[in-house]
This record gives sequence, C-alpha cells and structure tokens, in this order.
Amino acid sequence: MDLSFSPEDEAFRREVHEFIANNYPERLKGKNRREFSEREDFLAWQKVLYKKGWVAPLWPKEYGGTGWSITQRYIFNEECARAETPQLLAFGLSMVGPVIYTFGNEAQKKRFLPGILSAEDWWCQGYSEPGSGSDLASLRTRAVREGDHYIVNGQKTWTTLAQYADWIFCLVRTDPNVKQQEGISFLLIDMKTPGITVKPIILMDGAHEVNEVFFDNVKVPAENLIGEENKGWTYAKFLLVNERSGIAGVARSKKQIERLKEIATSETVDGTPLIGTDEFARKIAELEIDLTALEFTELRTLAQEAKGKHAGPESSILKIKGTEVQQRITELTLEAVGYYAFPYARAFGDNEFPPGPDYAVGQSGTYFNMRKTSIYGGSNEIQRNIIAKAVLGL
Amino acid sequence: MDLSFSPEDEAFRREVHEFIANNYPERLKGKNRREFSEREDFLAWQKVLYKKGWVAPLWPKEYGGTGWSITQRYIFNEECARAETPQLLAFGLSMVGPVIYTFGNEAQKKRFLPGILSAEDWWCQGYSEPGSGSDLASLRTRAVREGDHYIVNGQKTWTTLAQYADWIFCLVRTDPNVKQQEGISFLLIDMKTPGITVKPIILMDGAHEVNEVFFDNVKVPAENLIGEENKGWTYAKFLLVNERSGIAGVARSKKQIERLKEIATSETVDGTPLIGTDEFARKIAELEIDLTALEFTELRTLAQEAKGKHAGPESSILKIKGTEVQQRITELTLEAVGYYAFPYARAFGDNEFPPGPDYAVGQSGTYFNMRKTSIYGGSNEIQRNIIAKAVLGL
Amino acid sequence: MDFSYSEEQTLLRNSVAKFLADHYDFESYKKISRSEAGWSRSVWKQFAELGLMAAPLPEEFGGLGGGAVDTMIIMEEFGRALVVEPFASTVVVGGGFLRHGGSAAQKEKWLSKIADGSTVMAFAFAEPEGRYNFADLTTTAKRNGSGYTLNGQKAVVLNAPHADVLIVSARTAGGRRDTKGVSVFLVDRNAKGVSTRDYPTIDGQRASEISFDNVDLPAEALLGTVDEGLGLIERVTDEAIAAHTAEAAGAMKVLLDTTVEYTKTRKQFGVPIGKFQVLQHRMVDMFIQAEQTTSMALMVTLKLDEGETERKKAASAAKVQLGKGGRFVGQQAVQLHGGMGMTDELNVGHYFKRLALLDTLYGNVDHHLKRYAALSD
Amino acid sequence: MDFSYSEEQTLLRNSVAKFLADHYDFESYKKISRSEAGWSRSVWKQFAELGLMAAPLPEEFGGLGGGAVDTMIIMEEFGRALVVEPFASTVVVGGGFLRHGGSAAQKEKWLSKIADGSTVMAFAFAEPEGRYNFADLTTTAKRNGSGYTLNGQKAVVLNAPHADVLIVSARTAGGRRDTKGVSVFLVDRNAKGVSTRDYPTIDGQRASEISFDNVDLPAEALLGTVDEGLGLIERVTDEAIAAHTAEAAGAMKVLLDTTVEYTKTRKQFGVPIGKFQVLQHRMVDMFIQAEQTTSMALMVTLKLDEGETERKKAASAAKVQLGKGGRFVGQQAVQLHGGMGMTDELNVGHYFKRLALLDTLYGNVDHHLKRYAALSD
Repeated sequence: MDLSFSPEDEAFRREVHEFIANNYPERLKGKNRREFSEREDFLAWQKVLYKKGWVAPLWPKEYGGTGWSITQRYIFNEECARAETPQLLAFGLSMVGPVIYTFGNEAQKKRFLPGILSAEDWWCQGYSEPGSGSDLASLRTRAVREGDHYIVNGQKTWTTLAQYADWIFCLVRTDPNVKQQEGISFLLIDMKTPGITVKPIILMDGAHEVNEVFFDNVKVPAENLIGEENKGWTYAKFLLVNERSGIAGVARSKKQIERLKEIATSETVDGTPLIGTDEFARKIAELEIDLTALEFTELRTLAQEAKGKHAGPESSILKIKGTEVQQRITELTLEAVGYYAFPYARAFGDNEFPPGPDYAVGQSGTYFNMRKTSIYGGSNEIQRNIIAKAVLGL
Repeated sequence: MDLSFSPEDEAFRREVHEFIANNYPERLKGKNRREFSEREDFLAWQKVLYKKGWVAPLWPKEYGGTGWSITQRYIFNEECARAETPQLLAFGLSMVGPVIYTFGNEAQKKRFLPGILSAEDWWCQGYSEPGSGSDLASLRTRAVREGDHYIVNGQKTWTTLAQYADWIFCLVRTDPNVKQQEGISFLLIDMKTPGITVKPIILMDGAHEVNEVFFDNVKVPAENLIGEENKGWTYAKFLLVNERSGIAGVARSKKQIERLKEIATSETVDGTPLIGTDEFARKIAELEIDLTALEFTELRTLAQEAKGKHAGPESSILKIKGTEVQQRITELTLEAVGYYAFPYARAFGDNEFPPGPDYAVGQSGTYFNMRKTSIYGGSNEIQRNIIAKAVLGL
Repeated sequence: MDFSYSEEQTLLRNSVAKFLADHYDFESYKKISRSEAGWSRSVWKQFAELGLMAAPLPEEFGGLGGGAVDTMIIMEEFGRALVVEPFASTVVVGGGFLRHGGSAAQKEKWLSKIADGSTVMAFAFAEPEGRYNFADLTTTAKRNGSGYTLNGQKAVVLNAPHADVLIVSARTAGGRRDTKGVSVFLVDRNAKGVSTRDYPTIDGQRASEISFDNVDLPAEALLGTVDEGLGLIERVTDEAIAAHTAEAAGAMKVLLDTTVEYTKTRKQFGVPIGKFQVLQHRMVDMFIQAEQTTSMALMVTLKLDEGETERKKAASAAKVQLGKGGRFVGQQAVQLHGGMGMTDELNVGHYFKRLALLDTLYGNVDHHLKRYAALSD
Repeated sequence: MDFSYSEEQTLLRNSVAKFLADHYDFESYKKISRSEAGWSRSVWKQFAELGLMAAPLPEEFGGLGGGAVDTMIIMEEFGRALVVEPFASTVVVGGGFLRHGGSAAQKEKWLSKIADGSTVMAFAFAEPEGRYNFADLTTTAKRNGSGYTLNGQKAVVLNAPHADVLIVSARTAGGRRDTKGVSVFLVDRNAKGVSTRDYPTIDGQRASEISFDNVDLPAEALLGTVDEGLGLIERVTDEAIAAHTAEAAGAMKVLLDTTVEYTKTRKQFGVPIGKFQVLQHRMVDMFIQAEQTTSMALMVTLKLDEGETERKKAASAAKVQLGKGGRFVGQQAVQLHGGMGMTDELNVGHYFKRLALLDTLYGNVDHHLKRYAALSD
C-alpha cells in the first residue's frame, strides 16, 4: 500500500510532459473540442501519439500497446488532461480494436488493427436502433448470408460522427428465429459500400454529432464477420464492459474543475470572486470530494485488473459516478457564467465574437450536450440494473 | 383568489388563541410529547377540546363536527401549533370515527362516536401484520362467524399505543377463498375481551410506542362488524386516503422550524450563532421554502375538497412531502445540537438532568424515531406507486 | 382565504389555451423563433385583440383590471406553449414600472399603448459584471439641465430587439452597489446614442447587448423618484418572478405530460418503459415538482401586495422552487426520453432550455436562497 | 503506486474478522454495550493478545510497526461488528499524540502500555460551547512552578468512563479561539480535582462530562510543545478520521448486506421486495456509497504522511463522504427494512446510530466542507 511515485515514474512523467509540450499539433492549439469542425481536427493528436507508439496504452503489447503499469497509465492520463489534449475517439481504439484482437482471426487483426492505431481508418459504432436503446438485444437490422457475402438491411441511429467514418462495426440479426441474444452477429462494414446513407441528427445544443445510418441491400464480405455467426452478443457485451471501464474520465474532470475554478475566480458577486462565496466554494468542494472518491474507486478497480481480474459489473459504478461528476461540472459552470449563458453561441459566425467573456461562450451548450452522458453507453438506469443483478444478486 | 383574512376570521383567531391560553391543561405545561408517559397525558387536551365542541373539525356537524370553513380550520391548526398543544391521537378521531359515521349503522354510530369524541374510548389500529406491511391486503388474521359472534385468531403488529387502548379496529379475513381484497372485513374489538395479549416492541430510540397484539380465539359480537362482511377493503382504503390528507402537518412543522431556529440561534460557531452561518441559514431557508410550497399545495387540495371533490390520490403528495419536511427538521436539529446529540436521554432518570442544554435533550432520539414517518401509513414508496398509477396512469 | 377562480378568470384561461392550441403549436413556435425577427408581430396583435395585454392592467388606463392573477393564468399557458413574444417584459415589467413608478402623465401615455399592443418594452438592467445585484451598476445618468445624459453598457437584454422602449436602470448618485442612487428611465430604443447588438438566446428568444453613448434623456424619461429606483426595481421584478414561476409551472406540466405519454408507448425489453418502477417514481417526483411550482406561483401571486418583506420572501421562495424544480423536471424529461430527448426535433429539449434560462433570470437559486435567508433574520 | 495488501495485512484482517465472528456477534455487542461497565475488559485483553493494539504502533516501543494501513484494516472490521471497546481513542488518538508529540520518555512509558493493552485513553477536547473548533477553549492550564494547574469543563468525552488516562486540550496562552496557545496534557483520570459524570451514548458507547478543578499537572504531563498543540491535535484527529472512515465503511457494508438479504426474503404482493426496481436502485446507491467510503478510507490512510495541506484536505474529504454516505446508507437501510428497521431488536438501527455519531465526531459535513474549501484556496 503506497501512493508515492518512484523515481522511474517521475522520470516517465517528465518524459510525457515534454513530449506533449514538443509535439502538440499546431492546428489544435487554442481550440477546444467544441470548435473541432474538420475530420483532421479529431485525428491530429492521435497521429502524433501513434508515431510515438503511445496511442493504445490499454492494448496488449503484441498488438501495439505500450506495456505500461497502472501507475504509468495514471500519469499519462493526468499529463494529457493537464495539457488538455483532445480525447482520442473511442470507437476504434477502445471499442472495436479490443474486440478484434480478442475475438477476430489473424487476417482481421492484420487488416484492421494497424489502421485503427494509425487513425487511417475512422470507425463508428452501429449498435443502437430506433426501436432498441437500452434494450440493445432487440435490434432488427438484418444480415442475410448469400454465398460469401451478407446482405444487410436496416437502420442504426445515434451513430457518433458517422459523417467522417470509413468503417462501422455493427450488430446485426442473422437468425430471427431464436432467442434475441442468440441470433446476433458482429459485422465490420465499409462505409463506402453502396446502399449506405448517413443522415444527420441535430442535438438540442445545435450540434451535429450523431447520425442515422441506413442500410439498403448493403453487400458485406463474409470475411468481415467477427468470431462466429450468431455469437455477436458475447462480443457486444465484452465491448460494453470495456467501454465502461474507461468512462470515469477522472483526469479530464480534474482539469475541468480547474477551469471551473478559474471561471469562478473571474466572475464576481458584489465585487468578491464567486469562488470566494460560501455557497459556491462548498459546491465545488463537494464536487472535488466526489471526484476524489471516484478516483480511488477507479484505482482500486485497476489494481484488481492488474492482478488479472477482468473489470466486472462493478465497473458500472465508474460510468454512473463518472458521468454524474461530468454533468455536475457543466451545471456549475453554467451557474458560474450567469447571464452570459443565454447567448446561443452557434448563432455567431466563425469570425464573430459572441458577447460576454470568452470562457462563457458555449457553456450552456456544453451543459445541454452533456445530458447525453447519462443516456449513452447503457443509460445510468441500465448500469444500476446491472449492479443490482450482477453484484448484489437481486 | 385572496389570501387575506376577514374580520370574522381574525375574531375567530383571537377566540381560539384565548381559549387555548385559558384552558391549556396544567399537567401538560412544559411537557412535550416525548415526556408523555401516562394515559392521561395523551388525553388531557382532547378532553378540553371536547368540552368546547372543537374536538373534530373534520367531522360533519351532525356527528359532532365544528362546521368550520377551510380558513377557520387553517387558523385553528395554526393557533394550536403555535401554542404547541399536543396533537390529538388519530386512531379514533381521524381513522375509525369517519369510517363509523360513513359506513356504520345507526346503532354503531350511537354506541361509538360519543366515546371517540370524548376520549372515553381509546382506539388503536389493527391493520399491519408481520407478513403484511405495504401489502396490506395479504393479511391473515382470521375471523370465523359462529352464530352471532366472530372468532378471531391471528396477530397484528406495529399497533401504536395499544398498551392504553380500550378498542381496536381490525381488518380481518372472513373469506380465505376469494381474491385477497374481497375476503376482508372491518371489525371493532374490545381490548378487554379474553384472548387478547399485547406485547411491547421497543424502537431504536428506546421508546415503547408500538406493540404486537395477539388474538387467541377472541369472541367478537357480530354487531361490531362495520358495513358488510367481506367489504372491509373499501372501508380500509377510505380510511387510508383520509389519513393521508391530514398528514402534511404544515402548522406543526412551521412551529418546529421556529424551534430549530431558536436552537440555531443559541448554538454558536466560533462565536457567531449557527443560524448566522451561510450554510445553515441556507439549509433552513430551503426547508422553509419547501414547507411553503407544501402549504399551498395543501390549501389547493382543501379548496378542491371544499367544492365537494373528495381528496383523491393526489393527496399522497401531502404524505410524501409532509414527512420529508418533518424528517428534515429533525435532521437539521440533530446537526444543530452538535456533540450533545450523543447522550442517550432515556438513560437518565426523571429527576436527572441529561448533560448539555435543555433543547438538545432527546433530539437524536427524535431524529431516529421520525424515520418511521416515511414507513408508516403506507410507505412513501407506496404513495409514489399510488400517484404513478392513479394520477399519472402508468 | 379564497382559492377559487372567478368566472372571468376561467374564461380567460380557456380563451388563451384555445388560441395557443389553434395558433401556437410546437411547429409554429419553431418557425417563429427561427424567423429572422425571432417573434411574430401578427401573433402579438392577436394577443392584443384577445385582450391579453389589457387583462392585468388597471381599468382607468385601458386595462381590464385583472391584476396579477390574470398574469399568472396567461403566463402559465404561455409557458405551456413556449411563447417567445415579449409579454412579460412589456406587460409585467413595463406595465409594472409604470403602475408603481409612473407619473399620471406617464401612465396615461404608456399604459394604454401597452394594453392595445402598440408598444413593446424590454428591461435593460443586467451589466457585464453586475450579476444579480440590481444596484451593481456602472451605467450612469448624469443631470443635464432638466434631463439626463445616459452612458453605459447593458448585457443580455431579453426581447430588446423587438422593443420600442427600453427601461434602463442607471446610477444617478452614490458608488457602485450603493442601494441609494439608482434610477430608472424610459429610453426610446431608436434614440441617438443607443446602439444594440442583437442575437438569439439558447431558448429561441432574442436579446441584445446595448450601449448608451451620451444619450439625451428628457426629464419625463425618469420613472419614479430619482435615486430611489432600487425598491421600484425589486417590486417590479418580484412581480415578474411571479409571472415566470407560472410560466415555468406550465412548461413543467408539458414536460411531465410528454414524458408520461412517451414512456407509455416507448417499449424496451418488450414492455412500455413506463412500467419500470424507477421511471414511474421519477415521473412522480416530476409531478410533485410541477405541483409545488404551481403552488408557489399561486402563493407569490397572492402575496405581491403584502408588505415588502413578505413580498420579497415570497418571490425568492418561488424563484428557488422554479430553479430547483425546473432543473429536475427538465433533466429527467430528457433522461426518460433517452436519445430522442437530446434532439432538436423533439419539444423536450426546448422546454428544458427555456427552464434553464428562467432558472437564471432575475437571480438563480443561490441568489434567492441568500435573499430569502437574509429576509428571515 | 501500489494498492495491494501485504501478506501480513491479509493475515491481520483474517484474524480480526475471525475473532469477531467467534466472539463479537450482534448479541454479544448488545450484552456488552448494555452491561454496567459498557465495555468488556476481557475482550480488550483478547484484542491485546491478538496484537491488535500493537499492530499499528512503532516497533521500538512494543508495537508491530504496521502503521495506518493496519489501523484501517482493524477499524473496518470493528465497524462491521459495532465494537465499543476504546481502540480508536486509545491506540489511534492516544498512540497518535504520543508518536507525534511525545518525548522519548513519554513514548517509552506509554506506548508499550498501549501496545500491551494495559492502558486505556480518552481524548477530552470538546467543550459545551466549542463545537468543532479545537482551539475554542475555555479550559485553561496555568503555569504553576514547573507544572500546570488545570481548570475547566469538557463535554461528551467518548470512552472516558473506561479510561485510565485522559488527553486534555487546554489553553495555556492567548484568547479563546486563538490558534496559538493551545496545549495538550496527559491527565490521570483519578487525579485529585478530576470529576466525571458518566453516561451511555445513543450508539451503545459510554461518555463523560468532565470537570477539572485545580488539577495539578507535573511538567511531564505536557505533550509536545507548549502553546503549539493545535497542529498536533489536527494531525492526530486527521488520523482518527481515517480510522473512523474505515469503521464507517465496515458498518455500511453490513447495512448493505443485511438490507440485500432482507429484501430477498421479505415478500410483499407475492414477490420478494428485492425484485422492486426502485428498491434495487436504492440498494445500488447504498452500494456506491459504501464503495466510495471504502475508497476514501484508503485515500486518507495513504495520505496521512503527506504534507499538512494534503493531509487535511484528505481527512476532510473522507469525513464528508463518511457523513453523507453514512446518513444515506443508514436511512435507506431503515427504510427498506420497514417497521422492522425501526426496532431495537434488529441490528439495523444500531448501525444507523453508530453512523450518526461518526457523522458528528471531529466535525460534521458542513464543518469539513468548509475546512476543505478553505484549504483549496
């Protein structure tokens, strides 16, 4: 039991720190995620990390992972968050990548893993459908085997950034005559295949982040099937648990709280900084304390994992508390900026400055947008169902 | 739409105020409910009100009610709460009384209503059983008709102050072969009947408030059946809704908040009164605001009732918010008294002064004890089920 | 005490509700709020024809004398329909300043114009660094002969782009944040030296940043007593809070109804999600919040003419309930609609955003908790 | 960073758990806590024989050198069993004062007595009007030759009835609440001028009101540097907070397990109530609170030897989690047990009461939120 960092760890921290300082892409400087508009904005940082070999700390070394200890991963995350590097998109690196190296065949690993690491291939996720949100297994997109191809028909929705994607990994129904979970397969589909249409969904903050994806007789080579036909539910669940474990976002939230504190130092109430008022100071303290507890809950989970125990249903706690903290940060930020939360930031052109201080711009949009976090990736209600059943045995 | 009081109302307020001042029983002065130990403590105030004809403001005038307007009832409640008169026990006046005058026959009305009003008969409630809490209809106490008697066997529990009771009103199963709700009858039982045993249950604050009541071949005259045999569930539900409507306890809670504020004025933090600290002032403000909203929700409900609409399932909101406010008051009072919440007040004899200021004595016990309010009378979860089903149609 | 609506009040509610049902459904709202102008002058005229602007105003100045209860009725229905037209800023705030602060001549001149819909007003009180303190002013009005010269900046002035007249708070004496020395003026939006930057707000309304650059104000621009404007502002904004509490209650009820309906039809795991107990109880808590907000709207409306402390406490209490209740109901409505609740297409997000704005307007929960606590001492 | 327990630590946990399972079930707890003495000297001796008092103490003074992690392990198990014996006040607080403030002679004299179980200590810090400020003292210790004369009143001194030695905070200089001028003394409970009034506490422990009436203290009664005791008190009580956070985590886990078990067997409407989704999610939230409290116990334990600010923040953060989590878990355990949860007969109420006491001890949630916020500036 020990919280301290070894001299090697400290050296590693310096290395990461310097690497970021020296290699952070010019095009991203001063931009934040809400200003990313082009494909390259999302990929620039991943490409830098890829060259360094640091793009996939969670992957096994043989497939391109870094082989870092928990402590090193912790340090790396902290340094990235501190420097406010953009978060890498999860769809390739955290979602389909691990599915491929765990359940894919050699040809698939060879074909797909390099493109995921290098960001040459942009992946998106074809899980949700209009009729199936939390009840994922009720999905209806059909894939019918015809010779060495599947013919896919149906619709996916809430597909994040599909407008940029090269590939989509899909859950499809290959056997409609068995129990729901037993007739699902996991298919990789080239987004350029004829018959695929992407239609934007605009969210309440005005963002075009998610899409509907329609499949009209889309021909997919059978070699793009992961694992066995009709065993897709197993891989899907593996991916969901894997997704949960990274979702706490502790290092990022720490940084966001720092930002919030800066804002609350600039904003004043009757001449005193907002952060100097009892009520706001207490709210921030409560938030930080919640985050500290979450951080150590995550560290305890990671320590278990390091001993070879795979993250189990307990990791749902990280999703629940992680998103609660993230949402609360945006809520307090909204409070902090006062009336300047009102202007609709997206109404202003690229070269216009919206009214109010810079830090206030878009904060209400972020607050609205972040409501999604307790809905996606298995809603927080579903996560509680999981804990109730799998951990408490209810 | 008008909040003001007419000159007549103001005159009524003065009348109530003076009546209380002149007639409050000597034996109760300076005592609070937690110090009531004898039967007469609970009844003294009821007897005074009975003589004045003010004991049952909610009853129809013909049965001994006061015929007051909503405003007068509001004023009466406020004045009683202000003077901290003890609350009258609900079992006779609010529970079985209305059942008897609504569903009982003339003989029953004549036999029982006067004793309820005069407090000559102490009533207790035989609803809950060890196996049936929220699921009241699953009760198993049996009553078998034999000639002009019922023979009752079974057990009731959580029977408040049964140790003093003359009568118990019971839900009993008279037909075990039909749907649960359809085989229940409503029976009035003399507590002195042979075969009845009362066993105390001690609560976590050390109080003897509730009991188990055992029935071993208890012979009950058939004339003590209310309404029809096997229709008891209808009367039981009527009683539960009736109980809910009085449960908000707004006037009492106002007074309790006043007390809390007095305590928070005496207690100091680094030399300033606790109530002068931002955080405590805000907590009290939140509580008062919640109570104000509840007060007007109750007034809106009463206004509907005055138009002849019987209190419906919406009244569950009064139970939920009323008990939440009551519990929160005890929670904040516990916080206010600091370390002097620790001494176990019941360990001290009648002539011993427990340590700490007078106002601190027994506050932790009250906090623990008040947890019952979200459990009894249909738990707050059950109340939410009721609203979900009956109001929202879910 | 009497909690029943008069026949006229019931008629008023029915006629507003019917008009909005016929002419102001969600699609109309979207169309109007996204139009270049950001409001509909024709709807505004129809409101006037229905007598809505006149309803709460005094009879001697072209009103119908319905007072705050009429305002409450209208605003609750407006909240249900997401109305963006400047009723609150014109009738409640503008009308309020004139009723409580206007000279006989000012009342004569302006109240009838408000009542017949020919004038739109907006209240310019906030400043970039003033937050929720109405006395925290850097805008100044300096004596200039019999009139004043106005200089300064106002921030996020709701409805200003539609307004003919701005009601502007400015310092006429004392230092920043002094309670004495605040005055209120009627300013022609097209006056020389007034420049505005107009933009849409997050909830489909319009607002402006406004600068006043040596704007000449005649003596009759002053509303109420010079230097004593703070009490007037508090009184009028307390009335506005009452109106917006009713508006919020209306919005919450729509969110509740929409959510209940949605969960009855949306199926997951083979059953309507409204059958899941956790969601049922969540909706019950939404119901409770909507009911408590309705109660608070009534409470504050009926207490507006009581003593100053009572009125202020009532308004702050209502605003706290509006803020907390609105946040809870809005967030849960989105949550229970799942992904669909996040979209621009559904009405849910729009009500959520309106409630978020109302949460902040005239001071957020923290501000009003503090105000309430200070008044309770 | 390393989060794994050593083999010795795992052994320690197992042996404590086994001893308590064999000798300290709920019935034993009730019997002990309701006995005249209010604790069991024989259990205390057995704790000593198991090496529990020695476990965290330094090896050079008869300890086993296990430090704060051993304390955490022991206290979590004690929390599970509702142990009333004065381990925290003797080993954590008493031991802590000696380790951080004791002279070589004091350590020599006392630590071995603590380690072998022959001395019991209690910490007399609170005063009737001092609330949670350790410097808010009216008790005084005046120079008297080479020693001191102690006068004053201490309130609600936990475990004092069992104690041989009292650790007493008193003012040696400065005014009430000055941070400088606080000193700490070892006082024989049987010394002349010490009088106590003993009583049971709500959670089955014992406490005393103590007055000191011209109690003569020798020079060697002083712990640490004269006038500089406040820092020492904060350090030691932060360590105590770490221990009690572990205790609370243990208590919460029992409440969670008990509640889960109860709802699996208790049937209503024909199904186990644990099948109702609302109760399931409530228990999940209890689980989350118990896990977060466990994490906080670990966090603060590992940060006790970091810099002062880090340590204080860690302790205050843990105490906030203890307070909030304990209240939620306790209240919900009672609620989900229904009427049974209200009774003295079941263990639920007893854990609930212990958690309520721990919520207040060394400062409640409000106090520690404020302390945390002040340290974050």
